[in-house]
Amino acid sequence: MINFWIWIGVALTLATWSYLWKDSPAFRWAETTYIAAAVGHSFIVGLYTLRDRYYPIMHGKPLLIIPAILGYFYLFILWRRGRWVASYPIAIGMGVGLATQMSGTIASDFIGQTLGLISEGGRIIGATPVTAFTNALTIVMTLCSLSYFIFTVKPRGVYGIVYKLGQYCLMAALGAMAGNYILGTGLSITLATIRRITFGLQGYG
Amino acid sequence: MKEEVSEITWSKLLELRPEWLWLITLILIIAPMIFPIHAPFRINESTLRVYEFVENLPEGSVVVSGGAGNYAFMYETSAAFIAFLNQIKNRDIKLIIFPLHPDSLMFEPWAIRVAGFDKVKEYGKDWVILNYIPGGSYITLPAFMQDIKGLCRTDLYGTPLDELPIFNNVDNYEDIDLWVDCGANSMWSLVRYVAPYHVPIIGFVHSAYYPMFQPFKAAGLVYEFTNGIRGGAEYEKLVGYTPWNLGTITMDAYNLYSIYVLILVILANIGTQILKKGGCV
Amino acid sequence: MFIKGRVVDFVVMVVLFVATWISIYLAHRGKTREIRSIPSLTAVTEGVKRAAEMGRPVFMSAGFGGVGSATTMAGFAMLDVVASECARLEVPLRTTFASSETLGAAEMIVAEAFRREGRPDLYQPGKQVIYFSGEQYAWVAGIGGLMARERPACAVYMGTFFSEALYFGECGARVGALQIGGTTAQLALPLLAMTMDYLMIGEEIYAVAATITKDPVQMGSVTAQDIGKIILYAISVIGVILMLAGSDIVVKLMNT
Amino acid sequence: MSKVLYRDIMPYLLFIICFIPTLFSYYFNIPLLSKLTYELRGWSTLIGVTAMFLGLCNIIIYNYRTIKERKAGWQFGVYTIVLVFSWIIAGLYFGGLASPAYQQMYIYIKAQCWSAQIGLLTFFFVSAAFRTFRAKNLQALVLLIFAFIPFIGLAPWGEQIWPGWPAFSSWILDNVAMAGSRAIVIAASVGLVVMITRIVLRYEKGGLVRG
Repeated sequence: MINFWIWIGVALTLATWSYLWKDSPAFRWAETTYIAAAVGHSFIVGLYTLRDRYYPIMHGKPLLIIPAILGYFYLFILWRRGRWVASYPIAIGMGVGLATQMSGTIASDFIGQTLGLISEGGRIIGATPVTAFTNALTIVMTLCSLSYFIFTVKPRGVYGIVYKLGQYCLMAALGAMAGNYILGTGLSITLATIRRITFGLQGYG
Repeated sequence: MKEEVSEITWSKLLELRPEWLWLITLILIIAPMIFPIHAPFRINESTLRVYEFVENLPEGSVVVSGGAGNYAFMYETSAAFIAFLNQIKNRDIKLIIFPLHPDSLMFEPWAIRVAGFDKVKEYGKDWVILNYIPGGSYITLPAFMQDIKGLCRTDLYGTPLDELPIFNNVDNYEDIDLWVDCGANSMWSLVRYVAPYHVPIIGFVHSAYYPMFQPFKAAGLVYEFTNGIRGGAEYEKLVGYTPWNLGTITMDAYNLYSIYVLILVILANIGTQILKKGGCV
Repeated sequence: MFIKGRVVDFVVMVVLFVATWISIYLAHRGKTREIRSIPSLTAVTEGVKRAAEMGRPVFMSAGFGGVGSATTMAGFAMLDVVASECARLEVPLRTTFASSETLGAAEMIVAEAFRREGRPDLYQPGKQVIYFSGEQYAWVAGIGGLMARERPACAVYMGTFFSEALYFGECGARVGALQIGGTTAQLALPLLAMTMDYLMIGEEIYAVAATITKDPVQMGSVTAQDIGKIILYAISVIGVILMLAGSDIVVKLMNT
Repeated sequence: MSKVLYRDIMPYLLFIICFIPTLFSYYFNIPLLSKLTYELRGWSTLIGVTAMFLGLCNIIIYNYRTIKERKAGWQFGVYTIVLVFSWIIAGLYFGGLASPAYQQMYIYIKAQCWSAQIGLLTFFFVSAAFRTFRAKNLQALVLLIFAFIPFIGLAPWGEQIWPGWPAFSSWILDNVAMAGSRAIVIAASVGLVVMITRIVLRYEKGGLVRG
């Protein structure tokens, strides 16, 4: 029995990788299988979650009936004249989500990162030459990069030089992140995919 | 004339269809599986600390494997996790699996099978898998730390926890000696809701998250992390052979793959410079 | 009344809010500053025109984020622009979203854009906006197949992306699409930098509509963004100088 | 008039009613507000989960249209619809996520597809590196040089040719890359706040359109 499943896995893997040669019915089979499986799985998880979420309606929290109904308003999108009804659930999702994101972003990104930048200034005087240089470099590079994002000032004169430097700093940062990423996740997963098949064929897993 | 020919060759090379590059890549990936090179690599300080911590756990300790969010099937971290299972499998260490995401219900039993853990250990006595409890980790984790039986009531297969011998001496955070997390995105909630109870945490995390999580270690909230698949390979080397052995294979492939990419980029740059001189680009 | 440590947060929020309001108000009265050109932004309209000439569809994605994410909102603003252009030039539009919530909002945006351009007949639910499940890589696989089969002439990516940015970039490059990408996600930016023809880095995606539409609201809010950054610049420089002088008053102040 | 009320004003008011308490409960210590926010979070989660029905409808409509218009590969439309429903029925029949049969299905179909798909990234990296890392101008040269420092630092042979390479690459990541990404993050946070303000002031629609 276990081998039957393994062979399905082998077929799906080969079909997916056939995309590298060209788009073929085999890839389309793997693609639609994956999409259907993902939709089915998330639907099952969703059903179980809904069961747990609907439970309090009958047990002490009758107000939850409002979002329970509002959720189904999404389906009005499919009806041309009643499409506007769907903006009610969207409004709730947007309101809660955007407010959470706004307060969180100000705290962590605006205040937190600025504080990080400033506190690096405290590690220059009295530190070892290497640390002092590192921190000074980081501060200068951050400020230069930041100037790239000012839109309403024409890059001329001294500001023009800072702006140009900022571009190079951003390129260096993006390059370093890309280089760090190339040897990251992808390769180990490709290997694991093959490994799991060979492993399964040996009778494990 | 000769220069023109070389320019044509170079421009052909630069326009090479990616399919050929991908074919060579596939060969380079499969080759080390068949002919393992076992290229040398050094063992990082953090992996060594993880290994020694687990090695020094007293007999009869209780380990909780909690976390493993929806990234659980990212195999980058599972090499280290399986090596960890191999390390504890021949010792009297109890394992409680507490999934924080529905997908880890699929991952953890699989990892247990691959490590051969279930063949050595007895279910219910030495290890147990609990059910996934919806509601978000900000509710379930504090409840779990306070009262395990009160939160979970049954295991994954519906057996009441009181009937399982493993829970005779395990009630709350005081009985947990180590918390391991295979995955990445659950670390934020672990730091917030598990670390305050002074339970040591070890994380098998992605290399992308490894630098991001260093502040947690510095603050003493987490004991140690392993760094992605590289950490997995180092762990495997420390534990010895594991049946899965993904990390070691990956290190070989890393060598070939990185040299290959380096050669490609050097070729591409030589070509670009030659064509630039010829005025083609 | 204030939660400890969140006073400055609140002040920052209020300052940015008021700055935005005032600059939009001033922009309505004609008081705007000129915006430096961002080449990637004009490329969008060029791309749609190119698709119309080649008779191939336009692909647009606003990423993996949910409906409560501002990056997705920036993507929606872009979707509005792209959908109107497509409706005007009768170019087929394909757009996909990874969450069913954003899918709903996207359907509404596309429907309204088509209605506004006088082509409500071209819009049908499930035709322009396609759902390939909420799982990240199933969605990506669907897009990979869609790209290979429909061969879009122009592909626009704006919103939250992760490692799939590379996947899209390579699929698009293979079918010869003009690719324009922008995101604020740190994970996806280097990958977009590797594969896109035009790249919008971070904040540029919030200024996108300004240079395309030139309407006072957008121009005013770009001014407000700059005011915010100049304040921040000033705080940082003063803070660092004071730090060098041995005083951490700015850090203490910001922690209140 | 009533049309405008129901279609434009009411959704906007609902948005504000959800937005203001959630935002203010972060800054102010008012028990009523935090209780309200807690409830609203639960509401929005519930609505988000319920939206899956729309996703299901959309995927059926899309495939139904493919079948009806007999587009190329319409057979796959039939296959998708059948597989979605049989997956759901099988999952419920087997008894949900915990059942071993369902776990088999999950691991050998869904997880296998997942890892095969994400494995394609390995290949795409090669072609993207080949295409992009060409020093056409000074900016591309900077990108190239800085990409290869961490790249070699991560490869196991990097530390064999120079033992200091891993430390050097992590220095680059911790400082150069961090400086750039910090600038991106700070600037983006300003843009984000302005964007949300625009939606709150109703200068921008976001998702709140009439359709």
